Amino acid sequence: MEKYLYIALFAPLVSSLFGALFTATPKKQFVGIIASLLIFLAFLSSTVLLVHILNGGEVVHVEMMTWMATGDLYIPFGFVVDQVSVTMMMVVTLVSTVVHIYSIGYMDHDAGFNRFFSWLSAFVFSMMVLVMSDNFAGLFIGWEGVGLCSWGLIGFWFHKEVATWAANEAFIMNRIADLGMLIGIFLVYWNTGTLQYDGAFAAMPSLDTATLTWIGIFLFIGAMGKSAQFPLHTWLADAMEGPTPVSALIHAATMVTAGVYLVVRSNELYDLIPNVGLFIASLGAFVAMFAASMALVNRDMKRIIAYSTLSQLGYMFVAAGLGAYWVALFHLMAHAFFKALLFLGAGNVMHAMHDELDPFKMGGLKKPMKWTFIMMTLASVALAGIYPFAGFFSKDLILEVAFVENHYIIYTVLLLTAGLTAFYSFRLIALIFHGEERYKLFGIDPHEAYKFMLVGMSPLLLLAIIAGSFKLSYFEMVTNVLPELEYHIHHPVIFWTITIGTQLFVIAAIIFAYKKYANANIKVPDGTSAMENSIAYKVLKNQYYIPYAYEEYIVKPYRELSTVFWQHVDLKIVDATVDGIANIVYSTGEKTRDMQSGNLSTMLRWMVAGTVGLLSLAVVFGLAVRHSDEIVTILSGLGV
Amino acid sequence: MEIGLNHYLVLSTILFTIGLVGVMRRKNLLLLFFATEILLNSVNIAFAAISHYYGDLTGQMFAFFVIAIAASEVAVGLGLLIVWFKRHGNINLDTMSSMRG
Amino acid sequence: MLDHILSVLIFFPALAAVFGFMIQKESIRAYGIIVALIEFILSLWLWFAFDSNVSGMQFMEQLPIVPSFGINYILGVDGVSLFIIILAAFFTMIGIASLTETPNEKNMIITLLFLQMTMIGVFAALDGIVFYIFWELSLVPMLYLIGAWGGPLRVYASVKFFLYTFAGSLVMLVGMLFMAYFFYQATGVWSFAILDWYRLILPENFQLWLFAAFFIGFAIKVPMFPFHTWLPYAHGQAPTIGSVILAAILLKMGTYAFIRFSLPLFPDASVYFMYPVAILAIIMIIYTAMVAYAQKDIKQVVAYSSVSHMGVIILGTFAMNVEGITGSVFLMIAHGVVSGALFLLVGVIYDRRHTKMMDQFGGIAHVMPRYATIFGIMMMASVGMPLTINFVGEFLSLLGFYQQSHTLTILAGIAIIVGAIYMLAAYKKMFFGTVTIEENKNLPDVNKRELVALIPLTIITIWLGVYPKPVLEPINNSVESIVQLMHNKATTEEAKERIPNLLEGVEISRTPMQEAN
Amino acid sequence: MLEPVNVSLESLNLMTLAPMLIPIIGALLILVIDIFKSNLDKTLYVMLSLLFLLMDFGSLVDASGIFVQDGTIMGVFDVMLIDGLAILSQFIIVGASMLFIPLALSHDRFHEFSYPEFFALFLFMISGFQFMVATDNLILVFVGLETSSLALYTLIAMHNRDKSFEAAIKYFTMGALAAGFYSFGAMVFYALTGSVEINQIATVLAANGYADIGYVLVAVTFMLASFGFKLSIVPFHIWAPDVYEGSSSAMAGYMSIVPKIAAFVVAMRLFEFLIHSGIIWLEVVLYIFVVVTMTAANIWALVQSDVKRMLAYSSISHAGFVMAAILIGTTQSNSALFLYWILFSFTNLGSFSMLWMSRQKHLPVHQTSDHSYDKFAGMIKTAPVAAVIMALFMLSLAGLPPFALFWGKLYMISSAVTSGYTILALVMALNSAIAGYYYIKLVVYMFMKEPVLGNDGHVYVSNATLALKSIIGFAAIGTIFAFVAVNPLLEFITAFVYNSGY
Amino acid sequence: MFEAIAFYLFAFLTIAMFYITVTTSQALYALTALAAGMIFISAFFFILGADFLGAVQIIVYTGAVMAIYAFGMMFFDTTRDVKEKQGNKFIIVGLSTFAAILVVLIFAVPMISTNMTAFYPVVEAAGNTQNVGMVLFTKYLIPFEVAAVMLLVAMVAGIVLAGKKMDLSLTLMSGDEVEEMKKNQDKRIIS
Repeated sequence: MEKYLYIALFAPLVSSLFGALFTATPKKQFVGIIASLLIFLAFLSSTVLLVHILNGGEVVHVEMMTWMATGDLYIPFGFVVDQVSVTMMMVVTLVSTVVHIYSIGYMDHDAGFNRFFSWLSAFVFSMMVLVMSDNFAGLFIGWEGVGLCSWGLIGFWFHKEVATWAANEAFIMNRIADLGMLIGIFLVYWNTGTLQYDGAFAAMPSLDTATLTWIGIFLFIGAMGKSAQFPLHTWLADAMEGPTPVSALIHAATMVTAGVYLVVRSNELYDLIPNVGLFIASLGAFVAMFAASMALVNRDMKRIIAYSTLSQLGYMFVAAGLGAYWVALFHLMAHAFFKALLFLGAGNVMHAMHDELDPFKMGGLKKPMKWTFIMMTLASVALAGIYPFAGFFSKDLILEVAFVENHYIIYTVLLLTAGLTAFYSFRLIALIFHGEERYKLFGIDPHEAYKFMLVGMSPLLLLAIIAGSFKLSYFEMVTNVLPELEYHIHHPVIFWTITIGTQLFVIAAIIFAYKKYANANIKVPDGTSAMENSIAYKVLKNQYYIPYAYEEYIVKPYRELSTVFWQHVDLKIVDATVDGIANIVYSTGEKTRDMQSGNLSTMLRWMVAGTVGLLSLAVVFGLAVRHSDEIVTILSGLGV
Repeated sequence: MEIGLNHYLVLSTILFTIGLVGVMRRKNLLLLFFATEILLNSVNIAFAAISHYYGDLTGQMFAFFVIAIAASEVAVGLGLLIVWFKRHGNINLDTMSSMRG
Repeated sequence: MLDHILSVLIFFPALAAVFGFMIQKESIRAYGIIVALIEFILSLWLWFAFDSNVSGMQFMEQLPIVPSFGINYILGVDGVSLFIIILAAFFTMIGIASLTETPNEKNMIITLLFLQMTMIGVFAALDGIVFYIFWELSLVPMLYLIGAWGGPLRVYASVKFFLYTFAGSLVMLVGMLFMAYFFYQATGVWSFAILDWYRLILPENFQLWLFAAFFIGFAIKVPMFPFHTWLPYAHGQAPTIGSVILAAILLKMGTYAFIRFSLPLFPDASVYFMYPVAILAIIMIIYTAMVAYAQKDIKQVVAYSSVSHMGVIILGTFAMNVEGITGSVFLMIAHGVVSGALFLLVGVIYDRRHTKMMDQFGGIAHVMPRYATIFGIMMMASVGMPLTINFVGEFLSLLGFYQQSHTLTILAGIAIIVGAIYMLAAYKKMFFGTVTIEENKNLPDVNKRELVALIPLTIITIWLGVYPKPVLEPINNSVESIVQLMHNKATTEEAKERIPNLLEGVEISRTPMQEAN
Repeated sequence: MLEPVNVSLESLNLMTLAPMLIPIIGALLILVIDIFKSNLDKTLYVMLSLLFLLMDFGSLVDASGIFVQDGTIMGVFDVMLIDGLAILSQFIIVGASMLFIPLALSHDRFHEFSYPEFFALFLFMISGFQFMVATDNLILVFVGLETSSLALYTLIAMHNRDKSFEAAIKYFTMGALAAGFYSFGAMVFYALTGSVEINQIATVLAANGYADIGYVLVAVTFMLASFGFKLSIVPFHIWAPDVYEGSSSAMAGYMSIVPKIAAFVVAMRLFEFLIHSGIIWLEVVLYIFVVVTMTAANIWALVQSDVKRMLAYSSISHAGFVMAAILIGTTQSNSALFLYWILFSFTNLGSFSMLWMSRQKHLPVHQTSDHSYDKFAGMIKTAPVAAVIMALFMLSLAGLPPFALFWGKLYMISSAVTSGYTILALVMALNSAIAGYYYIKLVVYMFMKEPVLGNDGHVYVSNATLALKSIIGFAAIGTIFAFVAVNPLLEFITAFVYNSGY
Repeated sequence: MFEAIAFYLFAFLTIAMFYITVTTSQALYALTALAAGMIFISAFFFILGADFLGAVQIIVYTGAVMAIYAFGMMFFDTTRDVKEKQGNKFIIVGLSTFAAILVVLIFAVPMISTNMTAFYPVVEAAGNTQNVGMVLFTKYLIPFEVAAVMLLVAMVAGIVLAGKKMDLSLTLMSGDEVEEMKKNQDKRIIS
């Protein structure tokens, strides 16, 4: 089995390096093909591993070599394939294979074709390291690696100012979270003496809760960064500046879910600190709602999907926070499929519309782009969680979890969010594919994407539809490592009412969306309509003014403060002091050098003066000695 | 009123100070050298006095050598003065401050 | 040969430099490269012959200089100094190899060879005075390098560099004399041998004073805030090769000296001053990082960034446990490689455009993709990306210090954020966007000579990031012995419990997290 | 009637006179030769003097051998005192003179060297210094001092240009004043103790328990003044810069070394017992003197624009540095003094000889004084070897290891440390840092500036001859490889100083 | 009694003379005053029984030194008034009076330790000259000889400095000028 593990791990690396060889050269088709093949190879081997695990084979655990070893610290390059990581591996390799194939078409005309594949494979590699590592340090490697790759891919079109800006923003925001993660790791090390999952988690029950809480919090801060949880969420929307396949792979399917994976991975820790879990859940619920609300009014196709991703991540964290780790993981998987599909579809649309992103400028695309239309619609249905699509099984499960755990507030929030989700996804669908063919105004003549791209997307489509059916076998598998909790509402009446109620609610939302946006008289908004001028709309449109606030109250002050430090503190104070001392010495010399007047009389007088000075000292001292006892009495009289 | 050693010491001190005054205020080098002579002579008195009061000859010896020294200083000093005078035609020390600072 | 390999390493370049005077101007470069190459090979041989399981000194040499005053020519290496020596040899080599056309090249190369002697001498010396000799001597070639080949402010910069360091090290000298005197009082013999001093346990108040005296000397060299202001000038004015060697090797003298002198000699004082020093280090990290962000001159950015990184090294040093000190030593090497490479890269662009102002560039990645790639790798390394050489050092240093103080470490950890900020900003300014300025439209990409220098550095950066073991292991052994020594010498209670006792293995400290916040 | 005294020759130890007599004989010989055959070439006289100095040196070696055997010797009615200090200082005096005298063989002809008398006076001067250090009788000290001083004034004046006359006259006049101070001080000591021999004075004062402290202090004051003059201690240093600048570089270099070591020895003899007898006043005053002299002189040296004048101030500050040895007054410090001075004489003679070698008869237009800084601008380009050597001397003066002076500084500061003068040690250290600036300034000019127009490096060797070059080479080698010599020197010196009870 | 009178008289005279010497603007007065002062000083020597010293004083000073000075004055032609513009008078007077007061302050009080042992006692039997001679040629033989050397030095110095050869300075001449001069000298020697 080990060799499959290594193949799964290193095939992407090989692909990346191979691509790197051609970065400087013009586009080479075969680079993309070979890359896709290698990733596919990784996918195959992961499948083998999955089968192995499914058949109850024991966990594959290898230790490649030592990385750092000093003092008592011992960090190997160790990899483990257990039920959790194999799931992630499947998701990652599968989605990335699809995306690779898709990209061959998507990046067809791009000068940086080779570079793109190099980066993309590099990302896959880092992601594999992240999920397969058997210790926190290895996790951190992958963690930073995906951050690096996302930086490179968001800023892929580095001639675009906004793209590079977004890239840096993403990187730095992640860095902030990574600090938390790092601290968490330190805590783990100094308290458990190891960074290996098994060792660390084994030692944890014996630690006092305070420490555990801190560990949990710091680790979760790391998760918040990668999974773009509030308040570190702004980068995700901006990250949409990257090429769409990137958004599909990194900012929908895999990287952003790393946070969830971390929480799931450290379930043994979070089981010990339910409070933190509850916090995570509440934050997740909040983010779900919060992101969905921003998606409602947005006019950027990709950003809408990004926000939906964000809100789905919220769902996952709710599950994870409430201890339903397997549910979280399940939703993660399902979500990966339909969300990636959604993005890729969006990519097709973009291509067709020459990178136009505003759905209001589209409409009626279902004729020219039939397949894309079908795929995106189904994906949205899945996202909305309509039976029997994947979303239903994963998402409604989370609702149930919330309900069963008696967190009714969270439950209601999630329920509402489900409705919003349905609404904005179908708002998008409606605007893009139905109604007037507004794009004609802009003289665009859309065309369907390459066949092989559509074919490549088909597996996702398939999974988006049927993923739910794996539920049981999946449950069997992961509960070997994750806490085995059946979430079932035993009272059938309640069960059916809430299930069906949810379904109805969602469908209602969908219908509403269609009513509102699928009709013929949709115009491109020009900022005149009453709705657009309403406060709520503005607030949502400006993402609650959070990016603005960050810019105003963090970025700007930081820049100014740095300038002050340099111009005033460093040059005017620190350095000036040093030079000041030197200058004082020098100027003293300049001032006193006239003592050497060169006139003989003056010189003689100096000598005599010196002597007289000495004399006076001598006399004072002499008298002091002669009358020492008197002086002593006087002083004592003075009370000295 | 008995004349003690201290009288002589005080006297010599006073003379010495007069010498100092001369050294400090004279601008004419020749007259400045006079002042230096005074310094040495004033000390000589003290030496002689001490040697008298201690009945010890060392003081006289010292005075003797001081005289010799004074004499030879005169020779060198005048030599220098002559050279300077040949070049500049004066022996006013205010004229010699080409080096300063 | 092997018994005297250190002497050979030290004096071979000097001798070669003396012969260099005879050599005709045009041919000097080849000569320099060859000499440096031989030196480097010798240093590699040293590594090869080095027994990494021995924690103590190796290849010791001893020769009396002033026996009646206890001054002897004692040399030796352990894991701590070994790699810095190799690094010095390496950088001199690639420095000379990548040297661009300069006016009177001959003087420069001869100077470089002399500089190499002093650098290796500092790290190989095991006698206080010998150490001091090389320490001071190293100023002179550097003074000349900066002053003769530097920018418009070169004289000011070089003199400032010289005097500042000189003043500091004189205070240190007084400290050394005191140390020797105390040793004399204790044993009745004069000795400046460091290993002798290790055996001396001083009362705490003496330690405090001596620590302060040594500290001034070292802190100025490092340079620690607020003694750092000579560095930007020195870097800003120095020629590429000058800044490369300054950043890569000379700065390490200070941190190395902390490990070689301050910690083992004054364990109690080190513990006593741990917090002040750590706070200074943190100020260095954050403050200089922000200053770096404000810079307009890419070279200044790198210069300030190296101050910031030195802060992490200091922090790791004063973690006073194996993880931290090992990390800081490793980070010395890492920072040497990375900052050296960055300065080389700055030099590359400077040779083409004769400006270092970032607003003069933009979109360079379009015209110089290879350059951009290497720069990117080095930038990421300096930002501390895992699997690059820097990460190992920074991770260990911070990890180590975390045991001593949680809050401070969290503050220090901000390094990874602010570091990313200024580095990415600078990179964005220079490489991203579209080429606007005409001169930049057709800049030639990195040429062979530059690659000769840059490729090896890149390889090292990745290799030691992925597989640091060969370097980490010897360092670790030596550091363990140092820490043990400190623990044994420590007199105060606090020191005893802050410095781990390795013989009975570290007990996992269960410090309640309340003190973390 | 006085009964005749009969003294046995053995009791006189006439050999104690040998070292002083040799140069006197030489001087007389030179005078006689000149009488019989005038205008012989200077080379003859140079070599003659060198010869006699060599003999002198030999006799000193002999004397030191005797000293090693049977310690301190008194001679000729106990006027002569041959102890370790005397021998060491004479070694320095004669050795430095031997280094100096070949400098007369300059390429250009300068006035003084055309006189045979120059060399005669030179030898007389040396003997004067030797008498000065080889006795503890204040009278002989005085006479020796005056002999040498008078000769020195003349030698300076004989350079025969306005500045040198001015220098000589200034030096002379202040010297006369100092002589007055000296005699006054001696008088008071005599009044106190009825003796003019230092060890007698010491014993008597101790016997009286320093009852008349007032008198003692007056005496010490005047002595301090006169020796302060000789040692150029601020504020009695005031003559030094002008005299150095006025006299020829060679002479200036000589003055910075030989007269001072002689004065140091006497000061050591005179003040140490006072310090040890716990006169806090003296300790305080000396402390002030040392610190002020070091610092002030350094600060003034910073602002000089002429290298020779800068060196003048620097040697003042060095003197202050060494004065600390007398303040500390331990065996270590005293031997540090000698060590320092030997190393200093190498370096300083070297650097002054460099100036001497670059002495032009007529100043170029851009140059205001003989050795202005910008004269040396860009020296590395035009005369690299010379520049390197000059830089070497400068760095050595700055106390940069491992060059000569570093070891002196090291040992001196160490002696301060050992006897608990921590602050003093720090002050010394920091002063070396300040001093670093002006030494480096010259290096900066030589290595980092562009040569002034029309300066084709010939300037730096305009006065060069084989003799000068070899002297400089000798000094340079001595400066570089000092670390080899330090240990033997140190052992030798320490033994001598210790055995003569200091 | 007589001694006291003599002391005060001569003290007054010397002080007066020397005061004139340092203050008068007439060089001639100064010279004469100095000479007179010297003689009065020798009077002290006689009072104190140092006859030999007194004699030497008179001979050396009023004989030799004064003669030289007189010669010098003629040479420098300073017989006319020398006008000396003074800088800050206060410094001079202040310093000197201060110094005087200080020292007098100390010297006014007699020494406590008066148990002096004369190391070279005056032999009452012999005259002062013999005594002096005895000490001078035993104990102080060496200083005496050195003093002789010193006088020789002074003489040589005087001759050299005052000599004609100083008139033209080789130092200031350029190299070829020197050569030129040399040739002429040789010619003079030959002819």
